[in-house]
Amino acid sequence: MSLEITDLSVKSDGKEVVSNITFTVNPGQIIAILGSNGAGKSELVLGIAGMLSASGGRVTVDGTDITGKSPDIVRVAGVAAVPEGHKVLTQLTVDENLRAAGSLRWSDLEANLLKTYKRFPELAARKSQLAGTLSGGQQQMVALAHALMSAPEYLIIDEMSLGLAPLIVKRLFGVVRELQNQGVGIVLIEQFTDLALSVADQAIVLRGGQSQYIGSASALLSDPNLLDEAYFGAGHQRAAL
Amino acid sequence: MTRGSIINLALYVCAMTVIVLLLGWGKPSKVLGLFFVSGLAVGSLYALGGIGLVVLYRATGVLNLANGAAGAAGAMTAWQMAQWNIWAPFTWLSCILVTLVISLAYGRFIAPRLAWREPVVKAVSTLGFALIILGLVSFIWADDPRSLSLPTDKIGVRILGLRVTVTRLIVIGTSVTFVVGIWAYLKYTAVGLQMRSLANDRNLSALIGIPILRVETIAWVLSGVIAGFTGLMFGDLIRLEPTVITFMVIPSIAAAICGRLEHLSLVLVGGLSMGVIESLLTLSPLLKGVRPVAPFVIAALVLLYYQRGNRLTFGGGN
Amino acid sequence: MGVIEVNARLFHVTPSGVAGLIFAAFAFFIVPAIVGSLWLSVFTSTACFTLAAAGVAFMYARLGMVSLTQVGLMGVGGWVMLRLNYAFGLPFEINLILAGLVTMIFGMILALPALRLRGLYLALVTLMAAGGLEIIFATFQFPNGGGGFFGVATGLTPSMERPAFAISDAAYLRYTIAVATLGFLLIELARRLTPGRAWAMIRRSEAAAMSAGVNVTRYKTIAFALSGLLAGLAGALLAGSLGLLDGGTFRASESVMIFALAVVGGARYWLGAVIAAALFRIMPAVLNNWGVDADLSYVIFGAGLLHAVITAPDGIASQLLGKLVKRIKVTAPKIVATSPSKANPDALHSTVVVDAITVQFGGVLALEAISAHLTHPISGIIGPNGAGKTTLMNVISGFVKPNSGNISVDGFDLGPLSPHQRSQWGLRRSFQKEEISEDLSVTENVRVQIDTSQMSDANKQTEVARALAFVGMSENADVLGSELNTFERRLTDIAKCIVGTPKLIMFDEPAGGLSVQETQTLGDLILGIHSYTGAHVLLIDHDVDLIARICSETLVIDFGRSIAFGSSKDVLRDPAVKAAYLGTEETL
Amino acid sequence: MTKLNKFNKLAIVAGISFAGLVSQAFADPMCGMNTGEAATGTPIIVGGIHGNAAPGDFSASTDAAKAYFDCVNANGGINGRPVDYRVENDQWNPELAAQAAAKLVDDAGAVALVGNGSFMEMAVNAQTYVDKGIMVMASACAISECFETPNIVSTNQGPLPSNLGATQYAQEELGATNVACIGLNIPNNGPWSCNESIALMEARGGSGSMALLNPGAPDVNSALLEAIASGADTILMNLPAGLAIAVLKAAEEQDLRDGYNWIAPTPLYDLSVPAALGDYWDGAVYVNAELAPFSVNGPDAQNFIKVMDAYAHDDDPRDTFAQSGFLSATYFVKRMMEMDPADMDDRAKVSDAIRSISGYTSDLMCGPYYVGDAKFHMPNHAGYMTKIVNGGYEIVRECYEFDSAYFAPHIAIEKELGLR
Repeated sequence: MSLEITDLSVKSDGKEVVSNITFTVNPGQIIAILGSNGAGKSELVLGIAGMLSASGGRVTVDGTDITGKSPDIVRVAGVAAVPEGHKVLTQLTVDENLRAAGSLRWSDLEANLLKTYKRFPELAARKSQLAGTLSGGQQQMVALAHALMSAPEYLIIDEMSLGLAPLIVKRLFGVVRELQNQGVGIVLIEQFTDLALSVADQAIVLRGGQSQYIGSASALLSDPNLLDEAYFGAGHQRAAL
Repeated sequence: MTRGSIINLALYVCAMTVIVLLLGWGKPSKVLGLFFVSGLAVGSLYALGGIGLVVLYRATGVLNLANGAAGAAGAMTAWQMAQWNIWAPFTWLSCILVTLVISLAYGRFIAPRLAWREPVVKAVSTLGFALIILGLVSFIWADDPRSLSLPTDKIGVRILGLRVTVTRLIVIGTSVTFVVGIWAYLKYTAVGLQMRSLANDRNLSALIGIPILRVETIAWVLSGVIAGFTGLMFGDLIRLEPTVITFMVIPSIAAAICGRLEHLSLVLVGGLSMGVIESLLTLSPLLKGVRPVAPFVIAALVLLYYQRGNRLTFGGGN
Repeated sequence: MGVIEVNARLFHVTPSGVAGLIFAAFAFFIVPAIVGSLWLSVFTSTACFTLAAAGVAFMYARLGMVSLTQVGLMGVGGWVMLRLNYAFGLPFEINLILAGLVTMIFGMILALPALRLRGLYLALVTLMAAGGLEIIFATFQFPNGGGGFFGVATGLTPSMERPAFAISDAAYLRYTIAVATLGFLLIELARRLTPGRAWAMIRRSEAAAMSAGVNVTRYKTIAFALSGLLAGLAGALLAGSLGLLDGGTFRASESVMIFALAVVGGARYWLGAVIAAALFRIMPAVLNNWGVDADLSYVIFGAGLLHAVITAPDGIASQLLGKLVKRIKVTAPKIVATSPSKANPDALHSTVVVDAITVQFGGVLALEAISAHLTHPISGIIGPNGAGKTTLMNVISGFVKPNSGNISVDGFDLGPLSPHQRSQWGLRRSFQKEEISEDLSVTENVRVQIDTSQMSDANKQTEVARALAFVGMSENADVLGSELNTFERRLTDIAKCIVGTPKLIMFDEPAGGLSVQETQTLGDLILGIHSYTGAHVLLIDHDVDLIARICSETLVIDFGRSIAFGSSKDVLRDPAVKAAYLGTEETL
Repeated sequence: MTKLNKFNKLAIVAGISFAGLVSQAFADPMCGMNTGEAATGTPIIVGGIHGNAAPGDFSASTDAAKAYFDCVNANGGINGRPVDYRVENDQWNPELAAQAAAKLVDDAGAVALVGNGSFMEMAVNAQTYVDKGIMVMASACAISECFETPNIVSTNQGPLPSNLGATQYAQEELGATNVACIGLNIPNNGPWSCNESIALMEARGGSGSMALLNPGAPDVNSALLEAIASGADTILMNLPAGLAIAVLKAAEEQDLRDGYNWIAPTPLYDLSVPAALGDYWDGAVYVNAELAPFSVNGPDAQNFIKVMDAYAHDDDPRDTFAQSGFLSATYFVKRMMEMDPADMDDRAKVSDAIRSISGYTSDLMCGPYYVGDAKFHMPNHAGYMTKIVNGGYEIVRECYEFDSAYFAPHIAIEKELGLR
């Protein structure tokens, strides 16, 4: 019972941007994936979600192989990814956004809808508003709601806090905690390290598409040099291409 | 109904009246009526073609220049069936079926390989497909005068002194039905919702688990059916000649442009207006020679009107 | 030495260029000598279409603009050529040039919509033009020596005049190849000079281009004009080869086809155009020569087209000579900035007056009477998401017209200036997403900014070098934009902002997506900018610490309203600001 | 890619001929020397250009010419020399047309072109033929260049005479006073051929007008309405069969049959037309035929069928394009047989020989065939008038000469040649 990534490599237009990443997410566990800009974090997410094709390795959910499967299959298998930059279907209303996302679990759509609105009352209040007209924070909620509408067992969130006011970030991290307690396995991709590290059990640091550090989050948090080392390697030159 | 759309409507009404008055000035109203109705008849064909293009473009991002060619193949099949004295309804069905299969073949086997290219390349690639179909059709059916006729051609009613056959009424009726029906489909059904989200943001839709392949397949089928019906009507009302039907797609694009490749109702209005103006130009001794230019000029102007004001894009090409 | 610099850049011959010249030479000297009458005429029209294809190809590859009227424009050129030939006894060359120029004007007329349209819409409006031309040609036909304006006679028509030294078909083929080669050189020349740099920026982003002082309208028009000129020449040459043209050659579908083939051939390479023309003219001739049924050769042609589009996304040419293609490396002059500071004392006290700026989008009030006298050398603007910071920035740089209020610097009103004029006046800005052209080297990216200034070329070189030295990008001076990482792109962006003589520099979240260390370095850099340029610096960011560190005064915006303004220390201590910026329930 | 352009599918495309012909098609065909021995001498190179691509196939004429040449080669050739007949296809593409001519005239060095069928080739190449001094005995011509240039002579009539024939008949027999000519908006086709018919009506105290149709336009309705609005009592459909049918369908839609006379030149003489038109038009459409209709079943018509059956593919059409091509080939061979075999490789001598052709007759053609030195050639300007009756054509007027000022110079020449 876990989401297992083994030696995963991802190619994005020709060049390999993620190479041989291995880690495991267990239910109720939070893993933070850190790394400076262009380290390959987002590509890793898209690779797992089936948006980018894996050039090597495998991804399995509770034993079933989903490597290179199309995004909707991955979703159905129980893995949901939230892309970077609070992306929403701008020309659709909030309600339509959620229904569109929920349509792959047609049978319990209404149930999931209810749950999601309970979790985000702010959205319930704006059901018929065009998602494009929402504030950044609200859009990030819709983005999260997209994922929740498929009742995922594993959730991968890319740069949840990027460009959001601290209070909203706090609010969203609350939601993440809730989900964790309900036994959802969560992967947090973050740049602002301490935030992520404070909630994560495990941490991985990427540089140049390769993992520089795998281990306990607290260790990284306590020892900034260790983090620095992993982030930029020795002597901080031309990090991550 | 926002303020903008009211202004647009007003502008449209003014423009049309001015044009009609300019061209029809001093002509007996009977003649005017004749050309007006005959224009509507042609316009409805432009509109029908445009609707088929827009439905597909919205859902898949492919502007299918091969629609006409597929329709031509369908129409020729229908003719062949009729030659073999097969029960008429089956011949019509075969037309739609053949067109559907051709369009679906492209949608399933070729379009996916181009999914990541920009819209223009997707569009021009379909021309290659159109050539294949046209080539095969003209190879199978050597050039010969043919005609396709429906029982509804025989029945007709008089409108403003012009006799209009039921077939033409069917064309206009179907166009309207398509517009309303597809609007409702997109608004109220699950697949419709998925199509709209696809049209909104393809990648995000994929990520949030919308079964792209399935939704697109449905879109290709839908547009195939429309293209088949269009081909049948072109074959009956214009000419049963593959090349002519194939390249009807270009004025159809003009109609589609009037709807910003998005709003079916505007496509309908645009198509009809083009037909009317083109037909009324016959009354102008100066311009009647070049009256087929009308759709293109209108489309270009409409496009410019839509795009007025917006000047720049942040990041990226388009 | 600057001059030598330019020449090196200008006349450097790339390996692919060498291949091209060799090919041209072969086509010029060998081919006409060895082929028969049939292939002479095939190759001649191939050469014509190569020229036309080159036109669409460069517009697509360099500006990302699609024109589906190229063959239609050839028709225009051909029409004018025939018309002139039969009307007046002018020499061939004169007619050729006139035909080219008239078509060029047609191309510029086409550019009018292009200024506003892009992507598929642009393609479609050009397709409509092609459709229109098709009807016109079918209706009025091509002149064949008859009387009247249209000059169409029925019956026997006098033959078309050819240049005295190119009467024979072989000689005429050589003539055509020569003109076509000149056409290619013309494109390459334009690409390596100011237009080329401007086009690259436009392709990247029109907004960035404008704020880099590029007159987008002008350079788009130039592109259309150039491509129109080539089409015109091609059509005129075709007329000379056939003696009589027919509307059938210039259908809208042919225009679509030549574009499709240019993509298939490879729009970035000279060979692409040649391949396109070869597929367009030689292949059908070969099939016809083999007696393949005309209908079936359509099928073969269409299938080939589809296959190539799918299997060779960058075109066949890139597969053939992609490896050959190396971009020119010109070592930037290592110039030590003689006086690191050229700040002029009065600029030190320059004042930016934001006076009651109000902006309304539809019903939404984006900015509500924002006012501030920014007097400190480095001022900051902060506020939660959607507060209107970027909108204010767009107002200042001229992308958004305010419904009321105005902006002035030291009493000079910016209101009437367009974005690129503001940039030429000395307004510089960076974007949240760094806007660096992948196709240009770091040096060229910075150079675009001062291309329009009055400086001598040598000075421009020096200026660029100094700016790069200041941001520490000297060793990357010739690296392509596409090879830079985020931080290096940011630095290049900053170099663009400080090069030349800026008066007001605005940074929109420069630290966004940068690591702690990078943000640190960036901060120091920005602190140095004022003393380097003497320009007023305006900084927008979330990063409160960054703002606090380098901005001595700060304006706080929330929901389009200015809620605090003054020295950064006081402002950031203000409880109201804390509440707004750190967010309260309403902001969710 | 080809849309209707310069497309006037004139000649008398008639489908498969009927039983009457077939039954007599058993005796051996008559070709050239009739020796029954294959020719072994050095071949004479002869070319032919046809247009075959969507939307029109004009290859029937060269097919028939080829069949006849094969028959000749199998029967002693031309004084022992076989004909090496090379056919090119212009695909309605002006560039291919020019290339085809270059290939045949320059590269292959043909001494003459025979059986050409195209609505494109002649306009592009007329000047080339003059420059290269080669004669073209065309068979399926549609445009003015075919009839008003020095080096092309065509066996068929083209739209201008055929229109005149139809108009003249309508004026004399159907009481036409005002003819509206619906033609293609192409100077060397529609206006060129409509004008003479209008002139004829005016010469006879009537009147006429033109309603021009743009080849690219889908809509024939407005052209029809324009014709009606002109106050005409007779509609002349100077169009390719496909378009003419479209016009008639539009007229049927308006139920205009009984109010007007419906006349057409030869493009509508095509056995597949009556079926395409349906019962509504039965007995209401008059069509001019520029070669002998099939029911006129003379010896040449029968020999034509025999040659085709013996030497052509079964799927090559036996229509009047084919008859026209067959005629051109027979005339060419007949003239060559009178020449010194040694001169047959000399293009100039061959051209002179062809120019000297005069007074050849056939039961397929009303008038005599001749060439002459004039700058224009139109030997065939007499024909039959037919009427569409129960799925076929019925002759309503036998061979009659078309009366028009246009033919004055031609008649003068015929007098010179002693042909009248």
